Amino acid sequence: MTGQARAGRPNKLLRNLNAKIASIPMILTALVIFVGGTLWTVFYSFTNSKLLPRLSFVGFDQYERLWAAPRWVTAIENLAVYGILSLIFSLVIGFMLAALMDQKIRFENTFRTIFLYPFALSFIVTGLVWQWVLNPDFGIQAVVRSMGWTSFTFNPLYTPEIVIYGILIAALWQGTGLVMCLMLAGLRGIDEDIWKAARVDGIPMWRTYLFIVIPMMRPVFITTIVIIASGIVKVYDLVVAQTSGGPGISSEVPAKYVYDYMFQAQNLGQGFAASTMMLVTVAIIIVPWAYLEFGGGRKRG
Amino acid sequence: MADVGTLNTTSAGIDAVAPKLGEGPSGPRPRPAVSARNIMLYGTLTIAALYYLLPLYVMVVTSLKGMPEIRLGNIFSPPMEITFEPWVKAWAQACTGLNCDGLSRGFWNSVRITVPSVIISIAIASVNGYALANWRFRGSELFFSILIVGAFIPYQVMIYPIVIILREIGIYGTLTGLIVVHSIFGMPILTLLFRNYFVSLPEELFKAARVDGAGFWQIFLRIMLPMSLPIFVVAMILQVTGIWNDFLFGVVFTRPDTYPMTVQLNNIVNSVQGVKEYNVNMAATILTGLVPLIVYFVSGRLFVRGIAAGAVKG
Amino acid sequence: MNMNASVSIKDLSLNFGAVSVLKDLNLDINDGEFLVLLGSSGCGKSTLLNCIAGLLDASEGQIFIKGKNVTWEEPKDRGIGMVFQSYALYPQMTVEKNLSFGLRVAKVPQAEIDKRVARASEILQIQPLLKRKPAELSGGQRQRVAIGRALVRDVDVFLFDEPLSNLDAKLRSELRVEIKRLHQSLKNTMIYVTHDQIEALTLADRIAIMKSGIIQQLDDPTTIYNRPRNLFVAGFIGSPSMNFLHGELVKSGEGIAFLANGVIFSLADYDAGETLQPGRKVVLGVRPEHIKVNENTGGEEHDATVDIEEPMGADNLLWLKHAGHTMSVRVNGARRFNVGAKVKLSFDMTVASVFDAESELRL
Amino acid sequence: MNMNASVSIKDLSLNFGAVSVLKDLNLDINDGEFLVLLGSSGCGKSTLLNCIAGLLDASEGQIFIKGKNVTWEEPKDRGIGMVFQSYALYPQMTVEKNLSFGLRVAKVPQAEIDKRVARASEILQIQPLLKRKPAELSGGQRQRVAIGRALVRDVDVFLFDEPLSNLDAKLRSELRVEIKRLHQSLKNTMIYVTHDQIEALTLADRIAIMKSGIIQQLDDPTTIYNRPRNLFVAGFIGSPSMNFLHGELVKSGEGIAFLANGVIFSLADYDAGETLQPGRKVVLGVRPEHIKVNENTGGEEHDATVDIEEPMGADNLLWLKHAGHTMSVRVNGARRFNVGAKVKLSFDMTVASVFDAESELRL
Amino acid sequence: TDLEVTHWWTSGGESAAVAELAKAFDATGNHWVDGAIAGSGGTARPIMISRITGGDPMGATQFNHGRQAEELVQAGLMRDLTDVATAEKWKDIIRPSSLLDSCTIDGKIYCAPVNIHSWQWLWLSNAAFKKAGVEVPKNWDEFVAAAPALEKAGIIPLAVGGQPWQATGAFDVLMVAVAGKDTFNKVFKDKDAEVAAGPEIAKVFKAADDARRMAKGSNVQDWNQATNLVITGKAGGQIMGDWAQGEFALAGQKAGTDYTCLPGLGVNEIISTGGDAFYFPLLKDEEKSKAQAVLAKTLLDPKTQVAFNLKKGSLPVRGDVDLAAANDCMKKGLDILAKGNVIQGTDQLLSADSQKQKEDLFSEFFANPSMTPEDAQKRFAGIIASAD
Ligand SMILES: Nc1ncnc2c1ncn2[C@@H]1O[C@H](COP(=O)(O)OP(=O)(O)OP(=O)(O)O)[C@@H](O)[C@H]1O
Ligand SMILES: Nc1ncnc2c1ncn2[C@@H]1O[C@H](COP(=O)(O)OP(=O)(O)OP(=O)(O)O)[C@@H](O)[C@H]1O
Ligand SMILES: [Mg+2]
Ligand SMILES: [Mg+2]
Repeated sequence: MTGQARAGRPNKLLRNLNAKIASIPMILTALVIFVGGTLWTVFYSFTNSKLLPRLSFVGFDQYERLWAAPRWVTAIENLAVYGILSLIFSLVIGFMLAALMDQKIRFENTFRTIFLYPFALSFIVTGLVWQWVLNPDFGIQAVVRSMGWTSFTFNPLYTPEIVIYGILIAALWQGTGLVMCLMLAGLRGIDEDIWKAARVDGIPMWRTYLFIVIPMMRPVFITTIVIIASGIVKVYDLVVAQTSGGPGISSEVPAKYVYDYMFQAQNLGQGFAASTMMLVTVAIIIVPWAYLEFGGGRKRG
Repeated sequence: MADVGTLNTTSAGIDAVAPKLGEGPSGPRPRPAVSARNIMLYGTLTIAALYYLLPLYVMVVTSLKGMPEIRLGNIFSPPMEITFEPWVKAWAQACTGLNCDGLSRGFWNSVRITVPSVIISIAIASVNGYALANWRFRGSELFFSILIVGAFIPYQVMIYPIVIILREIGIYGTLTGLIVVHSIFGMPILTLLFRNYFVSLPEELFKAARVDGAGFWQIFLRIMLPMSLPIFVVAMILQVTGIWNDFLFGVVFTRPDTYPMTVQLNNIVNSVQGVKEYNVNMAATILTGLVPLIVYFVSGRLFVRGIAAGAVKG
Repeated sequence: MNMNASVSIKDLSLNFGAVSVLKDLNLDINDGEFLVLLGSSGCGKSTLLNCIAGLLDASEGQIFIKGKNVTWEEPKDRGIGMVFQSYALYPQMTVEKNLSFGLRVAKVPQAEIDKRVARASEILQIQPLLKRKPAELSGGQRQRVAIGRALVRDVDVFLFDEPLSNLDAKLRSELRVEIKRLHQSLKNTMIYVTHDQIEALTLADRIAIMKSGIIQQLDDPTTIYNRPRNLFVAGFIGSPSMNFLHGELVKSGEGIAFLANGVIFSLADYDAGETLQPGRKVVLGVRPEHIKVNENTGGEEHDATVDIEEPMGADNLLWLKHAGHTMSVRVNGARRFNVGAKVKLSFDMTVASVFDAESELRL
Repeated sequence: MNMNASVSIKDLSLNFGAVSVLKDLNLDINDGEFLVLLGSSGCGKSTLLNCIAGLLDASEGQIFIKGKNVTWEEPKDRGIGMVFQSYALYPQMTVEKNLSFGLRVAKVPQAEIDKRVARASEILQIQPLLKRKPAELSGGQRQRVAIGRALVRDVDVFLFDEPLSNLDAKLRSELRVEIKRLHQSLKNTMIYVTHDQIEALTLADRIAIMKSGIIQQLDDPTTIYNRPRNLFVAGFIGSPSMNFLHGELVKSGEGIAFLANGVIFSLADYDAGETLQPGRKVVLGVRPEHIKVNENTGGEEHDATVDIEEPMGADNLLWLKHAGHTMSVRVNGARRFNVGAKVKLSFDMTVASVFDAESELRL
Repeated sequence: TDLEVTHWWTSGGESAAVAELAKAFDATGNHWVDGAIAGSGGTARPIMISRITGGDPMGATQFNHGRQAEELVQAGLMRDLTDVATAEKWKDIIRPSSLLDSCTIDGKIYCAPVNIHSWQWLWLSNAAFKKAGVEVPKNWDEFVAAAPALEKAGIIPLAVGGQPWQATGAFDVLMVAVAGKDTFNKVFKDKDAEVAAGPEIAKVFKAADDARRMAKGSNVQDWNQATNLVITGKAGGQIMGDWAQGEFALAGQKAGTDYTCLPGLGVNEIISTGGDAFYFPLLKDEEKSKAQAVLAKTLLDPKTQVAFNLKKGSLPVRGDVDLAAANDCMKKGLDILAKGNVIQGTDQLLSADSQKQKEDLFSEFFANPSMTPEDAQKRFAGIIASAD
């Protein structure tokens, strides 16, 4: 009897067939574009392909050249400085704005719209606007000087040592609104009773935020950090629009190096090697996180 | 019952002898309208708001000035004489090479690119998110993890392989190709949003629908979709702004007669004819950002709600 | 104002915008008393408790704690400790840190902190948990820690907001006993919000039953149970609810009687006095355990049919059809009946209640 | 396999990855039977129910409904209806649409749909709600609609997953009665998951008590309550729990007796036969209502002290100290004791249980 | 037939010049679809290349002739123009012949050169020097000497835009001027790293160091904005190719009176003969292929050459055209060309990859005063050593 009953067991592959069919675009994207494209890139980074991909292997030559190139090193340094600072500042500013917005204030909608609107603008637009505002001959420096402080100097975009901060200002302007939104959503999700308990315990507001609320918002922070970090690694348009990597090479970033060498220098091999290095960096940051969040047997919710 | 007197007097309307209030504070704590706290609070917010508004102000003001006035130098001073000529020029006259029809052409191209791309990428991602949340199959989480890691890959890395793939399929340079590209790169973050949102919906709803006999598509279309407005708004906003603002794909995967507005903007801003016409550039910049800005202003409130529903839970 | 009272509330009103949640409320709570605020969801219990704690500002009125007007004081200065339904533990701190955080912020000397934490964790038997984080605790353990957090504050008044609602039935009854024991040993004032009448009946020295922001009755549990002041209280307390029969008073033989659907119940044993006049429309309330089935207690007997039987282990709950009403009757768990069986009921009128149909007050 | 069974489960196992949730489970449910799956949180009740419904795929084993192997059928083809704890109503549809959704999906003719919806809404008395959306309904009304949705499917087997857990106590007992009535009138098979023992005892024809994916006892409520098969079942059922005394069997006078902490309980009235041998380590279980206080029932009397008193209206729960144990005893609500009072206990051994200390099985 | 032509000529003078090409092509009954991509070759080339490799080629596209399109030709993506060239006798008319050589791969001709651009010019603002109260310099050394006076008058001595190719170009110009033609060829043609590390080049770096000092304060990106600084007298001079002339012309300035041009920086009158050329991707469409041939022919038509180059400020690729309308500077250029004092442009000598590395080096050098000429030279020699 059991034998006859077991005969009814359908093919495993056909179960959830619709779901599988519907997921084909995702599977294809994941496998062909992301995995395939990545492997392809890594593979060709060991060749000396120029304008067109060519199968002439040169071992690690491209990598040696990459790490010997001052521009790449500068780009990596810039990315580190920009990345760390923009992570810190956007979290701090975003959180502080969210905390202020969470005080049952009037005009909340107005303030929120003001903080969020730059996010609607492209990096190209952001870069142009800030290039303009920071321009020493027209922008803030000129205006302050014309008001009498003639020795006032604020010229980040043409000062190699601080140009990256000029880019940071624009990036924060564009991105903190979203961070604030995420944080606000997180704050609104905190159990009201926690606040009450802290008040009964006589814990001052700032300590409640610092020691109780922020640790409780860990998931929100993780989501936010992931979103910011993925943007940081990709930063390109903003630099191109604001400084084109200048003055000199002082605001170069890795993504721009990749692009320039792949397309302008017509040295695909070098570009691929640089992208591979970026991928490796990303992987080191992301894979452990992705594993914790989505692998590791953690299920719904 | 000794304390019958202290019993709440209004309870049933008997003996309404209101006890006298004691000395001292009574009623709500006094809260002055102008307290130190409020000054700090609104002061900080206002200063922050000024920082965020400043560039917009500069853009608008500059775009309304004539070039002579701009040369005088103060970018913050309001225009002495308002002129809309820069706007007209940016929209209809600015030149790139031989084409002197300003942004107007790019605008319609952007519309033609954005509308189908947004619809298709959201359609694909929402189905993905739904399948991942409710119909997990062997390997689905793996594909999803790949997708998420893919969100971090710099676009430049992927351009070359994608050019090759699109060439092989034969849709390189077509609108279809661009839509495919936008759908691909929109997929990771949108899928994440939709997945998290659908996961946060009660699973029992899905089970009930299955018991009721609804299949994959019926559940999606008739049960899940009607409940997903907030997350669709978020996805829509993200995609509209993302695709509208895209420059790289627009320039790599289209041809000049279908260039989107951002490429046109870049062309106008970078095609310097003698001196930079900052007023025209600013007007062009505002015009380019107008569509996503309007989308934000109109649906900002839903955006925050949707973010709370889709992004923060993880 | 009762100068003896530990907590005293005077003419307290509270509105959220246009919605009035508490209305001219007066309440004196004695020193060392265990007062339970009981009422259904949304009646304003938590709101009242938050007012006492200082977490909400009163719209009108005053609050005194230990004779001191604290209406405008900060929560921490009121000498209260509070326990929440959701525990509200600080999730990233160990139990020990959770207990001591408020003290450290208040700059209490470390030795004193240690002493108090040790004492609280001993009382609540959570010493083995001190190094764990809340996520590693079960619900009951969490709630113990939450109580501990109030305990270390060494205060006169404890406020509990449905502390047991998130626990399952078994844990709930265990912790109920512990809280009772805690009160017996600490002897401080406790104000306890719940919508679970078993908790209210078992824990309270006095129960304040609330409805829409108004206290309906404030009495000790026995009085509340046996002599409910009005129909609402009578129906609210007791599970299953008191059986209500709508009818009128009539004269019968030696005295007054109750007539409903043509059936007469003698009220000779009911102790009420002059208020029972024939012709008055009234509601008769009899608790399920005050009806006997097939046992002659000497009074009248009424015919009924078993509709549903609900065996609950120790008890057996019968739903009977009697003269057009459905009645619930509680019998011993060992006695079983078949659905549809004909039975005889006899009512114990000495512990019944009669309410005026109009004013809904007990007569 | 019982060919008569309405639902029959054969050797069912289910793993989530490495975690085994159900282990070789066998269960036959008779036609028209009301079976309750009872167990604490996480024991696998919902998982089993979902397997029966086809919402989870079994790792091993088979499921038969009405004699047909449905192990690989889609939920809709199994002839089941299901009601969920969270109601799971489609929020954007009216009640009417909610009820008819499944029928519309199955392309049932409109006339038939109308008929079935009318019938279900009449049975559940939700006709006035048909045009409303779920958000406009109270919890009880929502759950009624959810039951209605199962009802219109016209199926043989109803599955309930803790349908009443989200309701407050009062509504819960009301709906419990309604479900019981529904079963009495429809007479179809019902499988009902709960962790509330009152629901289990009152509703079930048979109760299956589960622990970690294994059925511990499958019996009618009376047997489960009075003759629990093992210590777990004994402790799980009954509120407050059965009192357990750890000790050993000794010879005493005319027969066997139980000795714990130097106190002897005669087991002369206990009905067990040969299995009671002197020297065996056992656990004696006595339910709180089977201990009498200050009432001589003719047997031995034991001294005890009142530790805590919990008046619960109809009953009064006493926690007593007796020979080093704490015992709970249930007495009539009208009898009150002072804390610290000395009392005499007498145990009703005819309804007590003796368990082997090692195997934990009832002797 | 419609033919899409992509190019990066978007500045004022450039687009005026392109308009001439379009006009001439439209006159043949075809239609020039303009595909201008702003932002210099660096932005535009990748787009062109991805379109060609992506299988969506345009009808024709601008490249700097030289090695930029080499691989595309090798991959068979480009159309062979030999038939057109033979019919039109390009071999005979194009001068210097090195231009056509750059278009020739394996004996086949793949591009149509349209102009000669020379880099070796110093443009000076007469007004600026007047204001500073010094003579308009006649060569580089005088210019360097005049710098302090200019600075005192609040004028930037040398305008250099931020785009990397400007700094590189300026260095190459300095090299020809300071070290001479032979050294230039040894370094870039023969890739002789030893020479690159030698004393001759050290002198060039010395000069570049001067240039760097003089360039401080030019906060502009685009070359034409830098030119504009000269036009408006805010800067003293600019090292820039002859295309700068177009901007002066557009601003209505006259060579000699308003501005001064010094070919070869007034030191070594040599010009390089780089330039622009049009390449024609292989198309499937017969009609379009025909139109390509027509366009190729039109580009080299004498009338088109004159009209285009006058607007563009560059020199025509054929020696047989009449340039009576040419201005002072252009005539100077034509003279040098006639004398044969020419070198090949670096675009023709170096791969794009080496060019890019050079750009990285010099844009860093010009922006970063703390980088010593010695260090820079060391790196320069390294690039030459690995160049191909
Ligand atoms: N912040 C608020 N704004 C407006 N209305 C409120 C607010 N807080 C509570 N209310 C309303 O006040 C009433 C009383 O709420 P409260 O929380 O005191 O009820 P409760 O008796 O504690 O109920 P529960 O048993 O559900 O906790 C409710 O009707 C509620 O809707
Ligand atoms: N999708 C899943 N993946 C892994 N483990 C699961 C999953 N669903 C349930 N479990 C585990 O299976 C066990 C049984 O779960 P189930 O939901 O059946 O319990 P339950 O008896 O219904 O509990 P409750 O009374 O809380 O509803 C639990 O230990 C749970 O952690
Ligand atoms: Mg409450
Ligand atoms: Mg469950």
